[in-house]
Amino acid sequence: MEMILDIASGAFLAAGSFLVLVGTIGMLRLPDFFTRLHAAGITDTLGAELLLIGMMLQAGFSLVTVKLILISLFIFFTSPTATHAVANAARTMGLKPALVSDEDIEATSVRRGSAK
Amino acid sequence: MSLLFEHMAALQVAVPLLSAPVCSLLRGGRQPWFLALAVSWFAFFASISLLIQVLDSGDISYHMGNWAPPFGIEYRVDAINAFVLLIISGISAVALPYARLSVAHEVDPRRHGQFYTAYLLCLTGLLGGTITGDAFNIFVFLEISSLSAYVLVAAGARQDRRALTAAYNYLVLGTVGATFFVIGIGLLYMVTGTLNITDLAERLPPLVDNRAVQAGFAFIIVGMGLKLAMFPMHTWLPNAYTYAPSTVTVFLASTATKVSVYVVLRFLFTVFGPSYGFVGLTFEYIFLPLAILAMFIGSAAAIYQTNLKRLFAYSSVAQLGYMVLGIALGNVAGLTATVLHLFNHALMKGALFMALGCVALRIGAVSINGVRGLGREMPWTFAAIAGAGLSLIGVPSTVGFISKWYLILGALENGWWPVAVLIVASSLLAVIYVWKIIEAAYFGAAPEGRGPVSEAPLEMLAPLWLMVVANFYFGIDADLTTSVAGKVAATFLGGGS
Amino acid sequence: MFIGATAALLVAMALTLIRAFAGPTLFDRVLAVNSFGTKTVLLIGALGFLTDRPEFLDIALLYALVNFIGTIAVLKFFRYRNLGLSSAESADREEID
Amino acid sequence: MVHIVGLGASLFGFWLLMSGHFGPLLISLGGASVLLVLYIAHRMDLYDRETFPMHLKGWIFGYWGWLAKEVFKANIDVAKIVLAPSLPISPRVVRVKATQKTDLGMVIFANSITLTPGTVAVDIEGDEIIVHALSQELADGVLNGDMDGRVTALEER
Amino acid sequence: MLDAILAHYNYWLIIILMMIGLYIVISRGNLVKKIVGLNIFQTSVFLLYITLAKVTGGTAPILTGKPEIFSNPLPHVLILTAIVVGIATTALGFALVVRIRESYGSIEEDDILAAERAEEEIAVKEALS
Amino acid sequence: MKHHLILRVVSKLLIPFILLFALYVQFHGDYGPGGGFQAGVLFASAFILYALIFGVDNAREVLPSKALRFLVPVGLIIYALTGFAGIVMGGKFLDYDVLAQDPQHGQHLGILVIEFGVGTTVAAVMVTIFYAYAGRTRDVDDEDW
Amino acid sequence: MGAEMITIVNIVLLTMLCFSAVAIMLLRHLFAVAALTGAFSLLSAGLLVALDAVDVAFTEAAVGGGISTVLMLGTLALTQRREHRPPRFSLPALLVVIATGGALIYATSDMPAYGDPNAPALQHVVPVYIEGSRNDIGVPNIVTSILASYRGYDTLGEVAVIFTAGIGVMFLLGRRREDEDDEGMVRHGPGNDPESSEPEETAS
Amino acid sequence: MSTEMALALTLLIPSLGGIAIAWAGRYPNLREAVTLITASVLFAVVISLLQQVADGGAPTLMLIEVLPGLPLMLKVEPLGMLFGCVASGLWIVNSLYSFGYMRGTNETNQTRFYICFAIAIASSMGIAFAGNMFTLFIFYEILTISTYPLVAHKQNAEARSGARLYLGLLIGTSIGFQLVAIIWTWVAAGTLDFTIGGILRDKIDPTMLPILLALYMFGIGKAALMPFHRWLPAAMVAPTPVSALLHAVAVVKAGVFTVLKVVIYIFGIELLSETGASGWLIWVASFTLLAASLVAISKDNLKARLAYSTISQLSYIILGAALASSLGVLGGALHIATHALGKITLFMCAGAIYVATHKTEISDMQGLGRVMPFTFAAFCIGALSIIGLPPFAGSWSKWYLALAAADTGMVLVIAVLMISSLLNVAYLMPVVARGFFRPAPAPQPVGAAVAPGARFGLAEAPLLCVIPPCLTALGCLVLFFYADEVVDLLRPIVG
Repeated sequence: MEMILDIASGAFLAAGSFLVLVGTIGMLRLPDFFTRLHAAGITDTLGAELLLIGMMLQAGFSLVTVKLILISLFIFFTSPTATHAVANAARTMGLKPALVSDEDIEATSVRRGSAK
Repeated sequence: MSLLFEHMAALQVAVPLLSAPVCSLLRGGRQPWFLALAVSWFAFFASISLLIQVLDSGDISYHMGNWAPPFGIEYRVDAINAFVLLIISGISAVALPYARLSVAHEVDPRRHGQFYTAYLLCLTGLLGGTITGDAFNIFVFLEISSLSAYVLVAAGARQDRRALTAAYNYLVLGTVGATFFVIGIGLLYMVTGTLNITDLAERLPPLVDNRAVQAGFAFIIVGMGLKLAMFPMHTWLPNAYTYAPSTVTVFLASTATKVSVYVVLRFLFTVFGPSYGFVGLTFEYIFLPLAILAMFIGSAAAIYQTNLKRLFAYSSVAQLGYMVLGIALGNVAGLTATVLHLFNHALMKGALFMALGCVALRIGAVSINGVRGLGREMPWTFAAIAGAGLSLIGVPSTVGFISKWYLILGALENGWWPVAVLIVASSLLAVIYVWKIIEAAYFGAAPEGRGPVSEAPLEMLAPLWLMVVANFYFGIDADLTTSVAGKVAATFLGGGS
Repeated sequence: MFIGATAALLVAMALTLIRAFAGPTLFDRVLAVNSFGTKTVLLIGALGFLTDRPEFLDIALLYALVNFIGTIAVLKFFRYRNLGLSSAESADREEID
Repeated sequence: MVHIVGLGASLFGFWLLMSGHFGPLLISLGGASVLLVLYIAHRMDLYDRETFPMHLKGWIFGYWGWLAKEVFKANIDVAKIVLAPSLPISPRVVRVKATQKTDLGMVIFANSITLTPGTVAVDIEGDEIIVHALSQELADGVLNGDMDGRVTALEER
Repeated sequence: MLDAILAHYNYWLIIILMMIGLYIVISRGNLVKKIVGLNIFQTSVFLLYITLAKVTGGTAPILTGKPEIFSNPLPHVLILTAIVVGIATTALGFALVVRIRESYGSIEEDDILAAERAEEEIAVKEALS
Repeated sequence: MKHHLILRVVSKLLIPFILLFALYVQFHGDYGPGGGFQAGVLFASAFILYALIFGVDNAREVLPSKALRFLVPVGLIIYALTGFAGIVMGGKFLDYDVLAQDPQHGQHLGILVIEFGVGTTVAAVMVTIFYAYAGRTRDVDDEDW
Repeated sequence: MGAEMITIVNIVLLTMLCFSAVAIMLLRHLFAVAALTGAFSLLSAGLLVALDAVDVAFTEAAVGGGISTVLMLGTLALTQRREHRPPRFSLPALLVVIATGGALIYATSDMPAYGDPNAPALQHVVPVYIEGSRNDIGVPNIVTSILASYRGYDTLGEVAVIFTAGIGVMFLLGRRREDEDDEGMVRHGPGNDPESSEPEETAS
Repeated sequence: MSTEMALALTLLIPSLGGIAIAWAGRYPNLREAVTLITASVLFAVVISLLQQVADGGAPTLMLIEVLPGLPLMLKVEPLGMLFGCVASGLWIVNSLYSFGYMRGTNETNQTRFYICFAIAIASSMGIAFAGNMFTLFIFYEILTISTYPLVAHKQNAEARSGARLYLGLLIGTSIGFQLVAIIWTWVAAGTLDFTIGGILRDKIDPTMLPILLALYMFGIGKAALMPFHRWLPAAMVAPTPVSALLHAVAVVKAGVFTVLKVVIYIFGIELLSETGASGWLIWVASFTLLAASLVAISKDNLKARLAYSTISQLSYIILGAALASSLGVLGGALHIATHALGKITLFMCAGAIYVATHKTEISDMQGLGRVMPFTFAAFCIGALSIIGLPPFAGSWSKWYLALAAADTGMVLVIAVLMISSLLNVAYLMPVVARGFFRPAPAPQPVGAAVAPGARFGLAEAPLLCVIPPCLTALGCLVLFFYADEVVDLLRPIVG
């Protein structure tokens, strides 16, 4: 049982680490802010949660697990909110997404602020 | 009552500390001032009783929280810090009666509560930093006083916006200084494992050659040097003193740098001890030239000032040079001079800045131009400036003379001839800038457009003259101060490890 | 196991920091810093396991919180310059209530 | 009132979970703390359906399971794109009609969109959510209305 | 082995950090940047203290019932205090910056100095007239 | 005007838990990391979050400046009075041993009380400072912005 | 193994700290600086965790990442968002910095090695604290027992410092929107104040 | 009245007088009455001490111990007694003269003038009766500061700059050199008490003695040893009574008095003569003596000429001290009195001329002697006394000095004395000659409106300006006959 838990948690940790790295690479590689949002999303969601699950498996049923769950819940709520907030701010401040066709941009009229 | 005396060391700081938040709860009017006054007088009373206790029955050790040192924080009162406590609380006790009208004139009335709260905090910090026997506690309390001092200096912004930049520069340099001090303490802690000053003193001697100790020494000195405006690190001082409200200038100029000097003394003599090779080298190759430069550059800069507050602020830089010089001399006489000058300089600068506050109350800005011919209209104020100015010069029968006497004595004892000559030469510079004012006030014609000016109110004149009289009294009967200072110096050099 | 995760997190943090430095827009930086914060939270968790003292997750929780507030604060202040502009928002709020 | 009790209970549960100490002192402090928080929450006007979504009941966990699957799939997709040497992206900005009636539903929908990598809810305009997608396929995953429907269903149950 | 090489490596990095912070304080003309530099400088000092408190193989100084080696808790306490002092200073510093900006219209040292010098010259002229 | 919707909803959800977390930190300083100072900061940050999302004016309604002006000194007074209590009850300043029937209880009580004082002052000061900043309007619009 | 990993973590984190400090120095967009300062604080807090200073890490995160970032943002909102002057090289600053760093590096050669369990700092007072915390005070968190009891007086000072900051900020920035404060603060000095013509009270 | 009491009164009377003058400031007559009464009472008190001193007593008053071993102390000895008598006695005369002068020229701020004058006298008394060097130094500084307002009395730019130089040089030298010397002495000897025979024997390396002596000599700026003499001419901007005070009553006398005190009681004559430490001083003094006389000849302004004359005359006293023989010291001490009488006469005459005619340049004074015969007669007597011709007092002091020079074998010094006497004639007599023997220029000088005796064709200054110089001129004559008594009084100081 111990063994299985170890292996499982190891797998989760490995997968989580991998996804975190991929997300980071994406943040570096992708061409503009809006596309990078997506890469950042990888880290924040699946990467983080997988790592946390890996840790929970290690910790067993204890206060630690409870706290890990709370952390994961917290990240689950805040991370998309923060991402949205950044994206929203960028859009309202007039930052234009790259590689998006013009009619799309027009469809999303800029509401506030002037070009930076 | 015996309870009171038994805990006097703790109460010395705890009462002002408690009174500060209480003060901020008070609602306007005279209440905050009155509380500050009462607390200052209590502190004065406490410091007197502590000094008597110390002189009668030796050092007092008070264990905060009843934890024995070095585990808990210890208050350790010996002759020197009892003396410094007396200076601080004494100045505060005299400055506060003076403060009410001056502050009412210079500080926004709706902020008086906050102003006096900050003042009380400053007092608390200075007292706490002085009385404590724990190196880190010094830092904490000095920061209380520094932070409140930044606020107090910035309070002058109502008069002149430059108070803000002055406070900002003071803040940046003060914080760098404090941080250096913390680094120094950290290095000492690293190799000794203790923060208690007495304990440090016991544990350091085997570590003379330890480089961490040496670096720690350097950091402590530089850090405190910044706080005490030791010569090349004095740049914050002139503007801070110039643009702060008068009361604040009186209080800070007479006390804040003194506490830093005290801390330097404490570390140099109690903790390290002059017998350490590197300490002696510091005296001769760093303190001595810096002190002399401070004396001359400070005085020379003072001569060229048109703003009188800044003039005396630069003079403070020079006077701090004297104190450092006394340390640099490294003998009993020199050290006596430093300790004496802590007191004496507080008296003379307190009186001078008080007088300038009186002038500011009547004519606003205190420029050399503005005070022309005022000697006749404000005779008492300017007589006070003249008296305290003489003391600043070091004319015999004033306190300034006593300090210089011991300084020269110290220089001669070391056979440092040129130094003795330089000391007197620098006091000649003081003649020039003091006389500039006297001449303008008494023999200058009033600038056009200035209406009749009345003498400052008695409420301000009385404390002012108390200080002036003290300048002369302690210059003629120097027995009390010199015996305490001499005792302190002897303890440092003889008894200090 | 945790060593691997820690190493990966460290690498990821370093790369994120580069993005935070490179920008080019403020939003890129904020995004990077936010993501950086998340990774720090994970790192703290991993470190807790690495040192066998996993009960310090309170700190991780705090970090997640601070990170969130920090991000929101940057955006709010950057957009509105101050927070006195609440009249529009209070109207906003009344609309909901 | 239900909200208050519900919030209080969950706060107290939160306290117990965090604390791990069940001495009388800490429990009573916990109780006091919960009351204080409730008072502040009351002052902050937080007692409404948003704060304590009791009406969502247990159904939310089913939705979360589905969402987890979607998130997982999307992660793989985006990871592939990021790691592909050619970086095959074709960003799109699309408007998605949201059919939720409540704010909370809308928020769950928008956050779900953001949570799935490849799509980010950039803004909410009226009942439309403006979404930035990394590629057309990923955008289609939102546009097909599957998620929207599930969130709306969640809301109605 | 590694530890032997790294015996002081941590310290050196902290010192470099400290130097960067101090350099920012002294060389930057922007008042906000100066305060940030001050923060970096102080943080590095905090790290110095905490580093000296670290014991290899030790753990955080919280009693668990098991016999353990603890890192030195005293520097932690000191630094807690120092952090508080730091934030207090920062808050005051920023408040001053805001007021300076309101009075001078700038937070660049050069501009402020220029304005002050101009004022000073006027004052001196008045004094000489 | 719904572009704060997400933030608002999520914050409403989070704030009570942040507040409670702060209180948890306050009272569990004995057992784990944390204590009055950290708790105070956390508590304040909950208010700051509230102010960020709902505006400072609303935050002021929840926690008026007058209350703050009272709370700021009160924490420090509590702390200092604990110190004086030590003297009054026959010990030294800040001596907790004498506060209760036996030293260990006294220590516990003392630590609890002073930590409470610390938390109060810190939280109040932090919120005060934030109000002071956020409540001030900018005075210039220059090309910088 | 774990311990060595921690050492490596330390060094990597420290390197990142230095990097972000340099970035802060070079960046002229002050909001970016604020964001990076937040990251800097989180990083240093992470490092503090790695160094077993959990309480400090807790504080540093809350203060550095939270409050001071928010304060800096508030300041920027009220001032400006860009540094006007480009970074310039300053020789005196460099000399001062090198002197400081030199003194410290000089000191390191005689410092106890990193993590040395026999360091003098651990031998003298600390064992008493650990035992005292266990027996006299009965508080598991040694840091708390030192902070609140052994050195409770320092903490009193610390609260006073925070109180001072509160009073100071209130004094300086006051409350211009307060109903009881219906009159604007007097704050401008005499002279050519470009903003003095602006109304003190800006209704929102 | 106990002697301590009397001693204390010598300080208290002028101080209280100053306060009383301030109080009476609004009523000029009362003010001047107070001044005069104070001066008279003071003189009486000083005289009351005279007998005791003449009998060899040394009334002592311990005021306070400022620092351990450093008391403020008064102690009367013959030299101090002499100076005390001179200063307090001449104050009366000078006060009388001041009333006339100050009213005659309608000066402003007269109350301040009298107050400062009183303080200056008080400090002169302090100097005279100081029991140790420290006490002396304190009163020395008070004297400097209290005379500053007197010098700057006119408050115009010239007066201010003159006063600035006055104060700068005096404070500068006193703090810069004298204080150092005092502290050095204290460090070396452990005391500063004035002791016959000196306190420095075996206490200090003989090679350092000249340096210490130099510090003292140049530190006593009031003695106007070149190159620190500039303050004296600069201070000529002051009203004439002030000049009289400076030159005759208090200031320069205090300077040379201090020189003598230092030489006699600090170094000891024997020590100096044994070690020859004062050899250099002889030449400096001689140089000053001659150079100042030469400068005096070149000055056309009467007061400037007198000022340089003073510088030159002071060097006689210093020379006497530098010779380090008992005769020299006696001569020097005697010269304090004789020169005081002579010089005050000359100054008062110069002032009287100014009051009457507003003339300051010697070249303008042709024929004035005929309209102001009393003034010019007094001037003539004063001049003769200064030159050192019998039967005037000045001859005695020069005599003693010449004897001392001969005694010590300093032939060159004798020559210097001779030459200087000739120079004295050269710069003083032309004034007299011009006044009496040159015809007045065509338009007769317009005398002061109230000039008494105008109907006799005279245009003298007010009576109060004329009587005092006549009195002092008489004094010059009288002192010639009573010089022996003075010398007897002084004898104890040389052991």
